[in-house]
Amino acid sequence: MTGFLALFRRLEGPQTLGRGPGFWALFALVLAGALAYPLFSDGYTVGNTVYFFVWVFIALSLSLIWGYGGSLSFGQTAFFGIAGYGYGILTINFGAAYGFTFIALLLAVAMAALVAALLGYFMFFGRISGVFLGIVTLAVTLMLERFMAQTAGPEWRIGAARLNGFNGMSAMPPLTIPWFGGPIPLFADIGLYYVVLGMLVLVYLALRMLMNSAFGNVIVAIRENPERAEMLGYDIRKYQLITFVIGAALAGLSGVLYTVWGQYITPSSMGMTAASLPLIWVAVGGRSDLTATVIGTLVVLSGFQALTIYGSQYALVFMGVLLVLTVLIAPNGLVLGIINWIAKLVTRRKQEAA
Amino acid sequence: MALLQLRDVNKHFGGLHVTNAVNLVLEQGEIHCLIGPNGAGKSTLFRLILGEHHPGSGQICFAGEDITALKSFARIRRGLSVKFQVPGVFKGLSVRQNLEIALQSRLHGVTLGREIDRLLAFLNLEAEQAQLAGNLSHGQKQWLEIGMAIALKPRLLLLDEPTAGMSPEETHMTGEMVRRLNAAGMTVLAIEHDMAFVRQVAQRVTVLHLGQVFAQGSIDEIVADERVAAIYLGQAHA
Amino acid sequence: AENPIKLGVLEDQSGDFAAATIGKVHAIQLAAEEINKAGGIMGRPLELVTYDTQSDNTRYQEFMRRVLQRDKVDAVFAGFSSASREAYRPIVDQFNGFAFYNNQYEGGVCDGHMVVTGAVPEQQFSTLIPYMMQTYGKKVYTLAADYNFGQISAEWVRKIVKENGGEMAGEEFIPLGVSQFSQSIQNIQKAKPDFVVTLLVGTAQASYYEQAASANVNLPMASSVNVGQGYEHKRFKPPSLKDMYVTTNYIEEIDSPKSKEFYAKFKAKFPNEPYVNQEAENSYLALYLYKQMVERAKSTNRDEIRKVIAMGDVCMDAPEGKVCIDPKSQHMSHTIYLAKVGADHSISFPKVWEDIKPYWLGDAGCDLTKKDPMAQYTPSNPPPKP
Amino acid sequence: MRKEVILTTLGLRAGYGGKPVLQGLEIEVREGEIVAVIGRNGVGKSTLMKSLIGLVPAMSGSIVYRGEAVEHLPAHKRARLGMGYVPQGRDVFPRLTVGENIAVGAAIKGGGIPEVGRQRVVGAFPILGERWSQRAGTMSGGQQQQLAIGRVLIADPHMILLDEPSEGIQPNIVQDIARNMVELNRRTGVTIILVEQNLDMIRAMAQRAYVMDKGRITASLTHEALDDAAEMRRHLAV
Amino acid sequence: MDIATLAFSALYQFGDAFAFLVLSACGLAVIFGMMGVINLAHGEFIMCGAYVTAATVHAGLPLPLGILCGTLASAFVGVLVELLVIRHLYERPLDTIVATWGLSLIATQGTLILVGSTMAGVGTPFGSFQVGAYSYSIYRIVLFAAALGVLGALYALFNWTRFGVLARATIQVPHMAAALGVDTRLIYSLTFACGAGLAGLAGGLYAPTMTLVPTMGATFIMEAFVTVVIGGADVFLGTAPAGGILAIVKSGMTSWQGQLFGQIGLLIAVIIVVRVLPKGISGFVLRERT
Ligand SMILES: Nc1ncnc2c1ncn2[C@@H]1O[C@H](COP(=O)(O)OP(=O)(O)OP(=O)(O)O)[C@@H](O)[C@H]1O
Ligand SMILES: Nc1ncnc2c1ncn2[C@@H]1O[C@H](COP(=O)(O)OP(=O)(O)OP(=O)(O)O)[C@@H](O)[C@H]1O
Ligand SMILES: [Mg+2]
Ligand SMILES: [Mg+2]
Repeated sequence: MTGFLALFRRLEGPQTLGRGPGFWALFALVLAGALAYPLFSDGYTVGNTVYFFVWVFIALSLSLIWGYGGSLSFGQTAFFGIAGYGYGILTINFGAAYGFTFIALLLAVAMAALVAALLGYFMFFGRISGVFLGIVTLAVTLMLERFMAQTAGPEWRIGAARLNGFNGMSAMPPLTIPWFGGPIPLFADIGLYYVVLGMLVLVYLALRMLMNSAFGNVIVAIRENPERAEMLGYDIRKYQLITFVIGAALAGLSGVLYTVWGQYITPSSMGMTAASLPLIWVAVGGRSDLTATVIGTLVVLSGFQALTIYGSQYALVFMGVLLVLTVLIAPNGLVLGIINWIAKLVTRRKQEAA
Repeated sequence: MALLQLRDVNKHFGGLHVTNAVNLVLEQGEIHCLIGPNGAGKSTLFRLILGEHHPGSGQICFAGEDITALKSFARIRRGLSVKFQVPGVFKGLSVRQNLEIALQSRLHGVTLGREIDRLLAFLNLEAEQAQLAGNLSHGQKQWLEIGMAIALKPRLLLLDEPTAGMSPEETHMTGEMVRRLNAAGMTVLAIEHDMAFVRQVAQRVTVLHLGQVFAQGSIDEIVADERVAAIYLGQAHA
Repeated sequence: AENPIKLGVLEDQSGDFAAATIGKVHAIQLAAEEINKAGGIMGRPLELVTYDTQSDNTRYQEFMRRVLQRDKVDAVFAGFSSASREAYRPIVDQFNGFAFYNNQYEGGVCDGHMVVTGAVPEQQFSTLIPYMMQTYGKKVYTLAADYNFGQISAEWVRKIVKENGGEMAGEEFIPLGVSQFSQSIQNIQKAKPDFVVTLLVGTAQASYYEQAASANVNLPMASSVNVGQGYEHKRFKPPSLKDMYVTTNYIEEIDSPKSKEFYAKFKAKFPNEPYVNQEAENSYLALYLYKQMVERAKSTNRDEIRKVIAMGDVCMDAPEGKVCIDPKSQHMSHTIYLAKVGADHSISFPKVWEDIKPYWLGDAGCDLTKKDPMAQYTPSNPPPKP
Repeated sequence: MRKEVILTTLGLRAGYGGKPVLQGLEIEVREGEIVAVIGRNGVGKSTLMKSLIGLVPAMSGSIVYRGEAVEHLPAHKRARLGMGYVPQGRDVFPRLTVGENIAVGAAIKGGGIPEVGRQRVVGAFPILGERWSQRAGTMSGGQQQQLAIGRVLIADPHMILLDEPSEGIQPNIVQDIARNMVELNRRTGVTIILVEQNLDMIRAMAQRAYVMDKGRITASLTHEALDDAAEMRRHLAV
Repeated sequence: MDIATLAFSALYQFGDAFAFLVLSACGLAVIFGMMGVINLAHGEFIMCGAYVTAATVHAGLPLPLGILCGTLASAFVGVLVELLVIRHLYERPLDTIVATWGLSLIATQGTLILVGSTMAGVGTPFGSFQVGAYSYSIYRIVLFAAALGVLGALYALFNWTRFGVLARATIQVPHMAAALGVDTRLIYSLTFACGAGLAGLAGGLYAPTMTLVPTMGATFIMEAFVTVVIGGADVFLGTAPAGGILAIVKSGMTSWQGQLFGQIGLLIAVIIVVRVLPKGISGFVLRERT
C-alpha cells in the first residue's frame, strides 16, 4: 500500500513541470474536456485529432531519449516503421479475429523494442555517444528506408503480406475489439479516439513516474555528465540502453497507431524528413519536459496543418520563419518559454503585492 | 590489512610514460596524501584506480580483489568514491538533485531527504540548494563535489585537490572533515598541493615524481627531505 | 444559384515533385473556369477545394480525409507519385469517395473508387519498344528508378523485348534521389546496347542525361517518363537529350489544332507556366470527362456515375485526340505520340498511334463492372483468376 | 610620488540573469600596483574579475580604465586596451596545442608569437616549452594553470587580472610565479589585480588588498595588515 | 579488357565518388566541425551556389567566373544567416537543428516561389576522352582536382594561418577567446561564411552536371553528413580520410552490386567506422598523435 502511494508521489518532482493541486485540477479539466469533446464535434475533427495524438508518442520517445537522456536519436522513425510494418505483416497474415489486432499491436511494439535492444547494445556498450549516436541511428533509418523502397517485386513478401516497395503497404485491418455478434472495428473516429487518448494518458503518467523516480534521476545525470554518473556507481550503459528501448517502444506504438489510422505504411515514413520532424516538434515544445513535449507537438502539428490549409504556397515559408523565430525567442522551447514567462509574471506580481 | 594495492602499474600516452612501475599500498583506515610536481601523474593514478584509464601493465587490488579489469561503476560499487580535480557536478541540475543522485542508491524516501538536508548544511550550501549546480562559484562547486563523493559512504575516498580555491579557513575545515570521516572508518587518499592541509591530515605521504614513487614517509620526513624540497616544495617549506 | 459541385484538388505545389505537378493544378483551374463560364455542370457551378500536399504522403492522408469528411466534395483529383496514391486510396475506399488519378504510372490499380486518366505501361511500351528495336537494334539496356514504377516498367520492357525477339544487354535500378551516374554510364558502355531505356524518375535522377552526354555515351534513348513529364529537353542544355524517344499522350509541342488551342488557352491564363506536360493535359481532360459522366448520370453519386462508365462509351475529344474510359479497369485509352528529341532539343513526331487501350488489367481479370477488389496488381502479382 | 589611477569602478553592479552579484562595488587601482582581492567562497570575486574584463556585463555603474569608460566595451576590445585575464579554472583551449594556445594569446599583437616573448614564457614555465605541441586538454591541472598564465604574459598586457593563479600549482612553482610576477611588475610596471586564497602568495606579491563580502568591498588592507594573521582570519572567517 | 583500362576505370570511379563526398562535405565540415553547428540548410547553400552559377552563366559570364559568383553569393548569404540567426545560438548548438531546418524550408520554398520550379542547366564543358573501350567526361577529372584543391586550401587556412587557430579557439572556449582579444563575432561570421561559401562552391561545381531545382540540395545531404560526422572535427585529418574510405566503399560496392548497394554499403561503412572509432576518424588520429 505504501509502495503504491510512493508510486503516485512520483507523479511530480523536479524532472517534470507541474505540481500541486492546481496543476492536477487543470489536468483533470483538460482530460474531461478531451473526453467530452468528440460528443460536440464532427467525424473529421475527431479523426484528425487522433492523427495528432498518434504522433505524440514518438515525440515523447524523443523527449525521453534526447531531452532527458541527452542522446540525439535520428532513429525513432526506424522503430516507427518497423512496428508499423510489423503490425501490417502480422494482421494481413493472421487476420483480425478475436481481438488479434491488439496482440499484433503489442507484438509489433515488442519487435521495435527488440531491434532497439540490439542496436542500443551495439551503440551504448560500444561507447558511442553524442552526434555519433545521431549519425548511426540516422544511417540505420536511411538504410531501412532504402531497403524497403526497393521491395516492390513479388519476391518481397512475408506470408500473405507484400512489402510493396516505395508505394507502401496497405489494406491491413484496423484495430478491432472482439464483441458478441462480430468484432467492432476502430476506424479513425470516436472509437479509436478514446483508445488512443487512453493510451496517451497512461503513457504520459507512466513517463512522469519514471522520470521522477531514481531511474529518471540517473538518466538526467547521464545527460549532464556521464563520467560523473558512472563515478557514482551507475552502469550508465545499462540505463542508456533501457531508456533507448523504452523510447523505441513508444516510437513503435506511434508507428502501429499511424498504420492503423490510415491503414497504410510507407518507407518514406523512415526517410530523412520523417526522421527530422519529431526533432522539430520536440525542440519547439521544449524537449526537456514531458508536458511541454505533448503540448508542443500538438501545437506544432496543428499549426503546420492549419498553415498548409490556409497558407497556400507560402505555408512552408511561414513554417520556416516560425521555427526560426521560436528558437530565437524561446530558447527552452515555446511551451517551456511561455510557462517560464508566466511563472516570472506571477512572482513579480507577488513581489509587487508584498 | 592493505585496502588498496597497486603493483607495478604502468601507463603510457603515446610516447609519454606517465606512471612508471608504481607500487603503492594503502592500509585500511589511514589517511594517505599523494603529493608531487605538476604533471607527476597523480591525477592519472587516480584515473587508473577508478578504471577510467586502463594500465598498460600492472595490477590494482582493492580489498583483496583484483579490480584491474573491472569497469568504473563496478569499482565504485565495491566501495570507492572520488572528488575530481576539476569539479564534475551535474551542471544543469539543482544542487539538491546533485546530492540526491549521489545518495539514492543507498537511501530512500524520508531518510533520503533528511540526509540531503544534513549534507547541505554541512557543505554550507543550504541557501543554494535550489540553484543549478552550474551557477555555483568555483569554490562552491568544489564543496558540492566533495559532498557527492562522501555521500556514497565509500570505504576508500579519493580526493584530488579538495582544497583548491578554498580559503585557509575552509581548508582547515575540510581537513577536520576528512579526519572525522577517517575516525568513522573511512580510508582516504588525497592529492594536495597545500602543505598546511597535508600536515593537518596525513598519516603517511607519498611523493610521486615523473610517474614514479619518489619518496614515502611521514609528513615530517618528507618535508625534511632535501630532494623533495628541490623538486617540489621549494625553500619556504624546507 | 444552384449549389455548387465541389471538387477536391490534392496536388504537390511544393517539395520534390512540384516541378511536374504545379501544371496539373493549373490545368484543373483552367478547365473549371471554362466549364463554369459555360454554365457549369447541369447548371451547378464547380467549386475547387485545393490543398497543397507538399510532396508528402502524410499530407495526402490528412487532406483526403479533410476533403471527404469535412468539405464533403463530390470527387477528388489527387496525386502525383504512386506512393501518394496508395497513401490516400485506403481513405477514399473507407469513406466511399470518388477519386481521379491523373497521372501516368506503373498500372494495375483495380479500384472502383478510382478513375485513372494517365497512361500505363502497356500503352507506352507496346508502342515504343518495338519501334526502337526496329530502328536501332535488338540489344536493350534498361536504366530504371528502383521502386514500384521503375521495377514494373522494366518488367514490361523485358517482356516486350523478349516478345519481339530482342535481348536485354543489362538492367540497372537506381535508388530515388541519386544524382551521380558515372558508374552506370560505364556499365552501359560495357554492355554495348543498341539503345537505352531510361525510366528515371524525379529531378535528381534526371541528372543522368547531362552526365551521360558529357561522357559522350552517344546512344539512342527511349523513355516513358522523361520529356513528357519533366520536360528535360527544356531544362538541359542541348545536345544532352539528343536521340531521346518518348511515348507520351501529350506534350505542348504536339501540332494538332486541338492541341494548339489548348496550349494557347493555357498560356493565356498561366503565361509563366514553364511547360504544359502530359499530366496537365490528363488533369484537364479529366474534368471534362467528369462533367460528361455527371451529366449523363444526372447525379454526382459515384454508383450512378459508374453505371455510365460501365456502358463503355465515355469518350471525348481531348487535346491529344480521342480518349475513352475502359469500363473494366476505369483506365483510359490514349493517343500515343512518339516524340523524338533532336540535337538542338527540338521535338519531332516520327509516329502517332491512335486509340491505344489500357488492355492489361482487363485481360488479367480485373472487371470493375462485376467486382471491386480495391487493389493494385502487377504482372507478377495478377488478380486471382475467377 | 603617487602614480596615476589606472582603474576605477564606481557603483558597479553586475551579475547573472538579472540578479546582481556585485552590489555597487567600488575599487581604485593605481598604475603599477599589485592589489589583492580576498574574500570567502561565493562572495563575487570571480564575478568582479569577469565584469572588469567584460565577460559579465555591468548592469549599472562605471568602469574607467586609463581614463576611458570601458563598461560598454566588449571583452575583446578591453583586451586590446591592454587587459590580460587569467580565469579561475584555467579555461585553456583543450583541443589546441600548447603552442596554439599561446598563439591565441599573442594574436592581439598581430603576427605570430614573438621569439622574445616565447623565450620569456618558456623561461618562466619550462614545461610549456617541453610540451609545445601537446594538446592542452591533456595537460595536468597545474600545467594548464601555467599555460593560462603564460598565454596572457605573451601579449605584454598593461594590467593583469589573476583569478586564483596558484590553484593546483605545486608549491615551489607558486613561489616562482609570485617572484616572477613581482619582478615583472618592477621591470615593466604592469598593474596586477590578484584574487587569491593562498596567503603566502598574497604576502609575497600584493602591496595592499581589498576584502570583499556579498558583492561589496568591506575593507581595504595595507601591506602590514596582510602580515597580521589574526586580522586576516577575521576577514576570511566563515 | 586490359588491366590498365580496368585500373583506370576503377580509379576514375573512385575519384568521382571522392570528389562528390568531399565537395559536399567540406562546407558542412567547417560549420559543424569548427562551430558545432548542425547546419540542416547546408543543401540550400549548395542550391544557392548552383542557382547563382547558372544564372550568371546564362547572363553571359564564363563558367569559372559563374562558379566564383555562386561561391561568393553563398558566402554572403552565410554572413547574413550567421548575423541574424546562428549568432544567437552558439550556446545551444542543438537548437541550430531547428533553426537551420526552418531556414531550409524558407530557402527551398522561397526559391520555388521566386525563381520557379526549375532552372535551365548550363551544360558541362570540356567534352570527353577515351580510355580503352570507355569514354569519360573530362569535367569529372576537374571535379576531382577541385576536391583535392579545396582540401589543401582548407588545411592551409586552418593550420597555417592565424585565422585558423583563432577560429578553433573561439569555438572551443568563446568567452576566453574574447577575453584574450579575439573578436569572436567576426570570427564566427567569417567561419560560417567560409562554410557557406564552400557549400556554394560545391553547388557551382556540380551545377553543370545536375538538374537545377529548389530541392536539389537534398541529394548532397546524406553523403555530406555521413562524411563529416565520421570524419570528425578536423577538416583535413577527418574529411579527407573519411572521403577516401567512403569513396572506396561506395564506388566498390556500386560497381559490384549497383547503386543501392553502393548506398547501403556507405551506411554500413559509417556504422562500422563509428563502432571501431567512437570518436570518428579525426578523434582517433588526434588521440594517437598526443
Ligand atoms: N590523455 C593524455 N594524453 C597525453 N598526455 C597526458 C594525457 N593525460 C595526461 N597526460 C600527461 O600525463 C602527465 C600526468 O598528468 P596528471 O594529470 O596525472 O598530473 P598530476 O600529477 O595530476 O599534475 P597536477 O598536479 O598538475 O594536477 C602530464 O604530463 C600530462 O601532460
Ligand atoms: N554563471 C552563473 N550564473 C548564476 N549565478 C552565478 C554564476 N556564476 C556565479 N554565480 C553566483 O554568483 C555568486 C558569486 O560567484 P563568484 O564566482 O564570483 O564567487 P567567488 O567569490 O569567485 O567564489 P570562489 O572563491 O568560490 O571562486 C555565487 O553565489 C554564485 O552562485
Ligand atoms: Mg592533477
Ligand atoms: Mg572565484
